[in-house]
Amino acid sequence: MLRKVLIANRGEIAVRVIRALREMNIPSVAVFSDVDRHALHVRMADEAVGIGGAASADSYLRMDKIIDAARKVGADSIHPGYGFLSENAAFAALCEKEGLIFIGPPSSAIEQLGSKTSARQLAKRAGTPIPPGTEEALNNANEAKAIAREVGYPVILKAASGGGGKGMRRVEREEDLEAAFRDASSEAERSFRDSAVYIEKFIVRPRHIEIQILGDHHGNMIYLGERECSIQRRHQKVVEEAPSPFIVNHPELRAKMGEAAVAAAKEAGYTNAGTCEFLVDIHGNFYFLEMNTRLQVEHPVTESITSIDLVKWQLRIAAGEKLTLKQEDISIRGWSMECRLYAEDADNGFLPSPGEITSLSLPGGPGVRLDSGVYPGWKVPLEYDPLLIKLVAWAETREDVVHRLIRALEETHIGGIRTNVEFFLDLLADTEFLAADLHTGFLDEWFTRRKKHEFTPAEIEAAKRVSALARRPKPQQVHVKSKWKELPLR
Amino acid sequence: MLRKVLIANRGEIAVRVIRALREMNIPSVAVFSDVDRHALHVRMADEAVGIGGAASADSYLRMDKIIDAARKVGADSIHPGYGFLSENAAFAALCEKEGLIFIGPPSSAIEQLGSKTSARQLAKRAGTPIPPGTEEALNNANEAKAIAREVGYPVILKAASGGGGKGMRRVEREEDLEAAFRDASSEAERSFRDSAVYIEKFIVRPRHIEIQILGDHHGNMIYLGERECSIQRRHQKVVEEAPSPFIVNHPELRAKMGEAAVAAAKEAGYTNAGTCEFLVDIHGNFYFLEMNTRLQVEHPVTESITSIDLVKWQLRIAAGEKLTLKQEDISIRGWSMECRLYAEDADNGFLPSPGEITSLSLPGGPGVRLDSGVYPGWKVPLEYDPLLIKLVAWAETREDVVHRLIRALEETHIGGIRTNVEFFLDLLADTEFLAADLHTGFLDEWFTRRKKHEFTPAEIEAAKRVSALARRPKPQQVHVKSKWKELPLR
Amino acid sequence: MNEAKVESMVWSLLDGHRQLEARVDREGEDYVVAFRGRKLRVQLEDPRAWNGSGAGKQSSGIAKITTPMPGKVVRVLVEVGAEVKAGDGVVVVEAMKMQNEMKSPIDGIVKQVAAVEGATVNGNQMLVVIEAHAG
Amino acid sequence: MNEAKVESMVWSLLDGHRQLEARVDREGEDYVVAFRGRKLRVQLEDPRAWNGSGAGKQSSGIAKITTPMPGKVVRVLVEVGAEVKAGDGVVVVEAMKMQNEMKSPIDGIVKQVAAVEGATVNGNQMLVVIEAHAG
Repeated sequence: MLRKVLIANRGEIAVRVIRALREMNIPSVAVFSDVDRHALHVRMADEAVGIGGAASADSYLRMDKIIDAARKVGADSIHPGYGFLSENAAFAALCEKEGLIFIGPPSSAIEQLGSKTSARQLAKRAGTPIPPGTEEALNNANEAKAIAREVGYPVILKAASGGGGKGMRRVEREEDLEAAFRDASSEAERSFRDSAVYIEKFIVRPRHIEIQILGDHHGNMIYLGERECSIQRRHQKVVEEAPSPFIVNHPELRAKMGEAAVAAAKEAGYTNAGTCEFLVDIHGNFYFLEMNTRLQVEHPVTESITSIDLVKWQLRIAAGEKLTLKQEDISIRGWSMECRLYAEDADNGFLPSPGEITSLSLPGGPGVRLDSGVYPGWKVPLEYDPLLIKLVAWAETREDVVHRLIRALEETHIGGIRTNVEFFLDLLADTEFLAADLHTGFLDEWFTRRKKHEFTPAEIEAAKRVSALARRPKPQQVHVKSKWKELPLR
Repeated sequence: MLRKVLIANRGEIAVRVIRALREMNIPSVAVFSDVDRHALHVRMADEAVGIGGAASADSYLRMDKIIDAARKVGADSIHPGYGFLSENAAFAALCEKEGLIFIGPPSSAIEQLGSKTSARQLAKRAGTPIPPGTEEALNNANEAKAIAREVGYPVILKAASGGGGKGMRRVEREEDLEAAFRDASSEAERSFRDSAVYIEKFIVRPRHIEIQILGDHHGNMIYLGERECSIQRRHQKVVEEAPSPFIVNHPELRAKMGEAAVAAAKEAGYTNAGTCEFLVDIHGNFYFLEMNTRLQVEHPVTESITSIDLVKWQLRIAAGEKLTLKQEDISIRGWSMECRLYAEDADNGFLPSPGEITSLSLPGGPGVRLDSGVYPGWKVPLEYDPLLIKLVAWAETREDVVHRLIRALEETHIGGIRTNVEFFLDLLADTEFLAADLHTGFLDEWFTRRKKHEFTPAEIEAAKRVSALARRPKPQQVHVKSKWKELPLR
Repeated sequence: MNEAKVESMVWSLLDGHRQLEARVDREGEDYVVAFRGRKLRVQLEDPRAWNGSGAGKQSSGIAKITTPMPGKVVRVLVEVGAEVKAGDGVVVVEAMKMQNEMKSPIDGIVKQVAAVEGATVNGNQMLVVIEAHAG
Repeated sequence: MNEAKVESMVWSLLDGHRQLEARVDREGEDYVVAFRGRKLRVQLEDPRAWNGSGAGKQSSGIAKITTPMPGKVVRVLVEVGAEVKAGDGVVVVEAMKMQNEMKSPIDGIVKQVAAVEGATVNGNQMLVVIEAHAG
């Protein structure tokens, strides 16, 4: 087994990994930036090493400092979490060179899958369906035009090194293509220092469905069902669920997509946990989108329905153990859904809302899992991703899990900062959401029909009453020295 | 469905039922005694009714006040939880008479199963194995002697109306029988106002294994696997798990015991959720112990491994719905274990430790379920059962679930009162416990070999350091009115 | 209404038998009261004129551009005396990996620039003052 | 040792790279420090003689019988002047459905009875004082 694991991350995912390590009796090492000395992941770790300034570039992205910290404490392995250095092939390669176990795929697999164009080529070789378009970066707008005519409009331009929705432009008509190409290239250059852009057919009202895979160093690889993550804003997932309501109605797709994901991963020489993202159109055609070469934020929904602990398997695989699970061992039970609770003002363009969590009360009871990175009194720093807590529910059916999430959200209180709790309460009550008629543009449409919550007169009355009570000054607590009592008070 | 449900209980079980109701959109009504106005179950309910003084006899045991409260708020049904009136046949009968739905079995079933001797007779009729002994109360010690000679020593004397270990005496030799009979009778008289005592063969080193059943009003009844509750102190369960390690090694017993439990329940005309308790000897012989005609404290471990929500089924069945689950739908996945966190001083004879919970920090992450009845600042009253929180874990294997529980207990902090958290940490680390060599006398033996936890020198140093930091007085916060400033201070 | 203070800033209210749990947080001059995850803002004091985000919505007079969130000023796009149109960006603030461009709500002249590039700002901190063209 | 106060009465300590989270609670004159669920008692003041539960363990001199927990006095079994043997019950206190009989730790004479039947008592409250027989 691994001797000691350094977690090159922060927040809820660092806490998640530390919990797995503690359950496996493996010492855990946290790293922290200057503003994270008080962070929950530090409090829970066996050891902790400061690695620099608040800005990610000065700490969590500093490969040298992280490798150095691992050396100092005698860690033999590094878990990268998600984000930060997790999909950085150079970091994985550096670990390999330094004789440290990188808990993830080999750097060569990250390298091949990191560029969207090389990933497209790889998927094509593996026989995994890809959207019609180029595998290579475009040289100019005219090349784009030729391909767009071939595959038909609408098309989408994407940054080859992109992610997170940056450097992407949807184009409906040929006359808009040239400007869109220019915009996408320059945004790609700014965001990723790589102006390369490629073109694909745009899939209309697609679902985002992804396949979780696990592979060991002995040639074994399995898929663990799918997750649907069609509820997105600005190409960021907000609600994830497993299974996918679409796949439940098209059960033959699960094995097809699972096998396609495994084929692509094998082609890349993949090991450890990974996720193959697909777009699925209304006819059930699916297209390779990209491979995420790390643990996903939304991995708990897969854990909930398969009863398999993905993080523990990451650790075992990294230690060289065999994947004893066979494909036929994987079965799905019930339904799971995750809400990402963010420090953001959901009523005001989802602006980040860092600051002190002045009060915190979290839900419990059956079917509720909380992966939290915060505690009452924690000052959410403004330097990092605003994810506070993942609220994950499990229940027998999709309807039950939605009701359970609503109940759990109603039990949740996060004071002092703004969060998206109410946004979720509204969304989960939406009849179309309940009908599971999902696609990646769902949220944009929903915002236009969103109903405003109405408080009851009793609630409004009560709010005034308790505000008055809260305002009432406490009985003056003046600690007066005894000799003061003798002073003549007018 | 039910229109509005009153929960005739308090603490974690009232919270558990309220959560199920909220997930089913059924209004919930809490009742509370004078010391429970601030209790968590009141805070979570839609409606709440005060029912009298702190002593249970003045509130939670007052049938008239509870029926009256249900009338006042227009509830159509009453969930009794466990304890209090839950196994009171007269209360169930009163509900029936008043046209209120008692969420539990019919009063006639409670009546028949309430007396241990009539339950024995009933089990015998149903063909459910019972320990050799009497079905009838003994008239005198001589009758006891005759039967003891027949079944062989050791024997056990039990109060016919008993429970919770009171009115029970184990007897090894004939010369001790007469005194034991006298003691058991008088204790039974004091505790249950019924001196009737019966005799059974004492099963040596038995396991306590119980079967969960569910039956509807349409003749359908199923069993939902077993729970092992052999870890007991003073005949009170402390740790419960499902499945039973013994049954896992003797898988043919699950169906045998399940069918025996269903047979006994059907004989009693049973409906709703119930539990048939068995003693199982080392050879796999099992003997009917008693039927608990209510939800058990430890029901979550069954929910965790079967993925079935027992409380929701209680509500559906009470509303007259059909049990759509068939016996073949019930399957078991993984392992679940529960620790009952009590307000008690585990190092000092498990004396109750009521008082204010000055700080509270609870565990989270994968596989952890918390059924809590408390919150930070709650003053645990001295009038009721000291159960604070049920910590329930689920994992793939028994070994994994024990490690998960240890991790979760280490994350648990309950300040201001004494609890049994450390007792569990010690017990779960015991090698014989891990080996699952369990029997009802396990804890008594374990106490004699229990190892004292040793703090590290670094911890002792750190404890002194933070105590000194905690002691350091805060800067004096004197709020002085402005005019005082003008007073001449010497 | 029967009020029981159950925790610091948390009340259980009984209106007849109806039970409401209310959690209160202060936010500036206001109180924010939460019922089962839903938050309601209560203003006990009179809102001060020309303060807070509401002020930015004026279409004439003076507009004070304030930060809607804490963050770091990454760019100041205007100088005192500059002319701006409604919708023009004036300052870019970054927090939690997101850049937000603050826009002028009115046509006018920049009267004051309090924002400094690289500085950390709190929520509701004044960044730029713009005076509308007369008439 | 690097100390970071992370919450009220909670510290994260770094001793080199070793991290310890310590949670402190006051209990009477003592501090109780918890590390991962395990509690350690720290006495900063000198323990006062004849006070607290330790006092009851004396086998000579004076024994003050105190309550180990809050509860209700259900029975007082002795009167002033009564003679008791070590192990004799003196008061029965009930809490949370459990009755606990407080026993005399010494042979002696009852000097004082502070317990009153039906009264509610706090933890560590003095119930009965017993003076050992001379010799």
